[in-house]
Amino acid sequence: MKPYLVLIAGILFGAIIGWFAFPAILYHSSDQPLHFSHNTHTGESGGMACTDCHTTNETGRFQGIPSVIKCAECHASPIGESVSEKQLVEHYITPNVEIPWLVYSRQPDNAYFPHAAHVTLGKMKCEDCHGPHGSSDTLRIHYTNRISGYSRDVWGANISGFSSNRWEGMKMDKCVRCHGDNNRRDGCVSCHK
Amino acid sequence: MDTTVEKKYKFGMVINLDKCNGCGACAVACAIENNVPPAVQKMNKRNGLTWLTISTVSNNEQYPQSETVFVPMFCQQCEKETPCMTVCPQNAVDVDPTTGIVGQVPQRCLGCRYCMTACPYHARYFNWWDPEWTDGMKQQLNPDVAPRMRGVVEKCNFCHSRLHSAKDKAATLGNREINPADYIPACVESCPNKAITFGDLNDTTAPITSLASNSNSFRFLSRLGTEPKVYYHSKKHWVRAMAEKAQTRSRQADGIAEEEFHG
Amino acid sequence: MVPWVYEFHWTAFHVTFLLIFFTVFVTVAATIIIALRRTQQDEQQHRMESIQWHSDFEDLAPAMKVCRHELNGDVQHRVCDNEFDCRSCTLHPVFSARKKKGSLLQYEVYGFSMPPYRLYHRGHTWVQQEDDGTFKVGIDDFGSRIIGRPHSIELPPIGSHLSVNGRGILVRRSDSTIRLLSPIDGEVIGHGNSEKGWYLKVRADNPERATTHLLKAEEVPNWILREMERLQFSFATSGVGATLADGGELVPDFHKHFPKADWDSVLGQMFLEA
Amino acid sequence: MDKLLIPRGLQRTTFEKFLLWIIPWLALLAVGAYAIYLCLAEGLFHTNMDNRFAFGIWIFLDLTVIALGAGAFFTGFLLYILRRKELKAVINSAVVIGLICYSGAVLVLMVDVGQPLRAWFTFWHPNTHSMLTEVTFCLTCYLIVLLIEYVPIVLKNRQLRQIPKFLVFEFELHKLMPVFAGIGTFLSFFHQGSLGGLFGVLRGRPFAFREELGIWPSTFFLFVISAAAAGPSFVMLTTTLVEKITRKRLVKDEVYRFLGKVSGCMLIIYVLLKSIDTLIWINSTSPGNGFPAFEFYATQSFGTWILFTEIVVLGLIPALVLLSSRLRQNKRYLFGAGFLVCSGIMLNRFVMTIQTLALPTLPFDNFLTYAPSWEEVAAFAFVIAYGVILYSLTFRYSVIFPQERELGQTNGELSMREFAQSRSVFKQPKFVTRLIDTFSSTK
Repeated sequence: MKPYLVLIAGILFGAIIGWFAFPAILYHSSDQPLHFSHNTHTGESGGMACTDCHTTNETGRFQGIPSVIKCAECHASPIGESVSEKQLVEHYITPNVEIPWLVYSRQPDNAYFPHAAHVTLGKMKCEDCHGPHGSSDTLRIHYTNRISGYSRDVWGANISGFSSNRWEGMKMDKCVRCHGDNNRRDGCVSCHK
Repeated sequence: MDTTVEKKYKFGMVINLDKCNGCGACAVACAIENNVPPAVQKMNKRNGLTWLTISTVSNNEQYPQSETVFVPMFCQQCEKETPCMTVCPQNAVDVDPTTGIVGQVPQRCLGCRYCMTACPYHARYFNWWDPEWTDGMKQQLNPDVAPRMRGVVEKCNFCHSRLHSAKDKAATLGNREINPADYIPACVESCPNKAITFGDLNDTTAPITSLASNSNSFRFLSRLGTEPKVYYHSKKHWVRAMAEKAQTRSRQADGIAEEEFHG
Repeated sequence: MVPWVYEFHWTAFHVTFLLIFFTVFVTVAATIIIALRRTQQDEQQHRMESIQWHSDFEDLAPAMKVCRHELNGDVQHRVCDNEFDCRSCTLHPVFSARKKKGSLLQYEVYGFSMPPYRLYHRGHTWVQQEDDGTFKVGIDDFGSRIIGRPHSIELPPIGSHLSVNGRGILVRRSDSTIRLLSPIDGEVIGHGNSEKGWYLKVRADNPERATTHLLKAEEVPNWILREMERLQFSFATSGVGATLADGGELVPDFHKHFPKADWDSVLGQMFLEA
Repeated sequence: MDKLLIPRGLQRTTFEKFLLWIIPWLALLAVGAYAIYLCLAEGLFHTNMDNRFAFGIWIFLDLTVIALGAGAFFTGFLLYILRRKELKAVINSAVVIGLICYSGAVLVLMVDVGQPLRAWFTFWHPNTHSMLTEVTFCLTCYLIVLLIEYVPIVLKNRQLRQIPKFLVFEFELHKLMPVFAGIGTFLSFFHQGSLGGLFGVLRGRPFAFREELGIWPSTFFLFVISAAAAGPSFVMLTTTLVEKITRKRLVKDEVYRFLGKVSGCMLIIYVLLKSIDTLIWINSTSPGNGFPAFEFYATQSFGTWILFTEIVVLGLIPALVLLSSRLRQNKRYLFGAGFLVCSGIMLNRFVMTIQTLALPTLPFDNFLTYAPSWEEVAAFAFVIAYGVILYSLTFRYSVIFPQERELGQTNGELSMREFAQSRSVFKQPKFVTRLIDTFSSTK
């Protein structure tokens, strides 16, 4: 009987290490430089759309996180009472310093993702890939993989690699599955650069 | 979801050897476009990194009959039985079904160099050294092309980043098909003599299609049956005969192209 | 594994490839598991001793595996293939049925005391049947002389079970440890010590057949002769150089007279241990 | 301490002498380890290979070593599947040599690919059309099988066998050895073959390209058969080399002769098929690709003599010698022919790798030469040193040759005479005196 107990205990121990200790060691966590609420901007009071700030330029290139100039359009001086807004104006807008945002969805160097093809031609919504990020009140903690330097969002929050929501994880498998489902035929260099 | 089947392109090139003067602008443009790292001190012609080499071939006649052509050589984008693709043990090489471009993913590459052995054009290159850029050069890296690491194979992919850009531009306008004017590889663009014609070989109206089927156009090692998509063009008979015929070769001390040839 | 490959489509070729790969993999894994499982079973069913003997016997040179019927002249030449266990040998009854020439019973064989009322085992132990039906087991004269004075002797405890060719007695010397093979199946019922050394009392499992496999007096002279040859060669291979003659008397303790010999090796070979 | 590890009844040299033998090899191992470090840490430019000569001597030596290591699978096949009991005398040796050759080849492979840490990609994203995938899968599996086959040899060590569990496991594993021999044969068939296919499929290299038979090019089958021919010869040569170095008889002569005969049989089949293949290639395959075959031999260093040497001098001649039972009796012929067989297979692998790469394909290209750097040579010396050390340790502390005890006891004719004499001596009652006398007089 005993060897089996040892075996079960060993498996349990390994599972605990793998499930909790391993991600804690693998990822480095850091807070965003500034508190930001998407909901304030996109909700009833703000009424903005994603594309009001996150735009593509005329050549189709996605511009990513807007620069402080974009923020300054409304927040040249504080319009509310919040501490973070005051910080934004004082530390970034007035001295015209870019905010060192940590990007959740930054892909590895060799991945090429055209937003225009997916949004304009493919008629996909931002939420399809980014989830309900646009209606969040706070910015999540940013996890960086200590080995690869990638954001944890690339692998997904679930350490086993399974995800219940479509926007969790941005691995190649996901791209390929969706392309396959939609009869897209691609070569490697269609999405790699 | 949109399930429109994409247009099938077949990108190719025709290089007019009679126009090429061997200036090397294409090779420089290629290196800059594709983030090919600069040579390190110990590099030589044989283990350096280039995606495009230019060989000198002469007819070995006495003056005034002596003639020389310059042959730019790079990945010939074999269409059939692509030698490098079938041999790669881990699918790091593929032929894009929508463009016919032979792609190489360095991040998947093991560095076994079997594809280099398989390539009859010697158009694949291995990173024998760690790539090193000076700080100034780092600023100039092309953000659309991922730099490669040491120990992997790389090669010409018809400036794929430019195809990405062209597709992006078309998509912004709501188009599925690219504007041919938006997709021109760096070597084609930089050639001062306009010796290289680039385009879609499936497009019967494109200038390349008629040029490729011209009787003065030929492909190297066409008898191997790999259907390369890079054509060469010359009005000179001896050049076309040189390409057709395997030659009796003699060993020479230097590895580059001076060749005994009687046209 | 292949479904990870993008643009992958199943073909007969893939199915074959994967089938072959996983068959190989599973076969290798299964074979190792079977080997481990059998090891466990052997351990539970106490087959360790017989396997050890099997392995030792396998490593013996053919010259060491002479059949007893070659010793008594029944056959010109035969190498034992049954691990010195005549009880299960198919040829032993055939040879035994042949008519024997009567041979002279000697108490002393080439200077060794080998009483004919005892039966001998190849590992230099003897068995003697007592009037009460039990058996006495001891080490023979040849064996005790090459062992010399042991450091200690470890007898199997009373009540323990011996099996033929299994480990019987453990003899320790300063330079070597030797296990003596048990000549008989049975339960140890007593230890004894006479002026000639120690012995065991054993109640045999099957008194009828308990001694079938042991050497009888008529086989002993030839056996001892071969053992002497073997001894000489084991000295030769153990690299002993020239040794002194001690005169014409029998030497009770060989060990003293060949101190330079590789006794560990000599004893291992003489007591059939690899 | 050392003494208690050496198998009983086997003569081994003193520990000091053994150290003296091992130390130079350890030194070589250290040099090789440094070279390997340079290649792995700084880059493969240390090897002198280049974009044209993308495969260097490492692939040539890998192919050679794996062909020579084929003794392990072929001896196993003959012993366990075809039940040729006489090969029991050399099976352990064949397994150890096979293990050394295969693990060495994999080691060199890991040094000479650009990104060894990505080797697992082949298992995760395999391209089932690539010969290298077949090689990788089979090589990995077979290396595991060889390690399993090596376990019983290690467990036979005198101290390890004292642990009853080990001994019983060894016994049970040994009983199942035919399974591993069968799997080993199966895997070897495929990877030896695909190593040949490696070059045979190169459409872009008309010198190496061969027509397909089924799904494999003809070189697939030629490599399998030639490896089966080289394996037994190499086992024969290494065993006699060990005999020479240790000054002992380890294996009976008839075993050598049997190995020679097996090698000869396989070689004659190989020579026949190779000749047919060469003729088809000269007359059809090569010209079909636009390359008249004899132009490949028009350069100075690789003339047609190389083809003649490969097929006749190092193929037909040793095959005929090994097939003649009269010539096999003569050890000089037997080992000489064995040496020629191994050299022939080496030359074949050389031609397939180095010559293929040296010959130009483009009409304006040149014949290429290449000299390996010291780092590349040292990396291979590492494998040789590792092999010698592993073999020496196994030989010293385990039983590689089961006949050694027996042959050690009847050491040559002289001993037989002594044996006869001693018989009569022992008939005297006061034998101990005589025993001692015999010792005094013969030594």
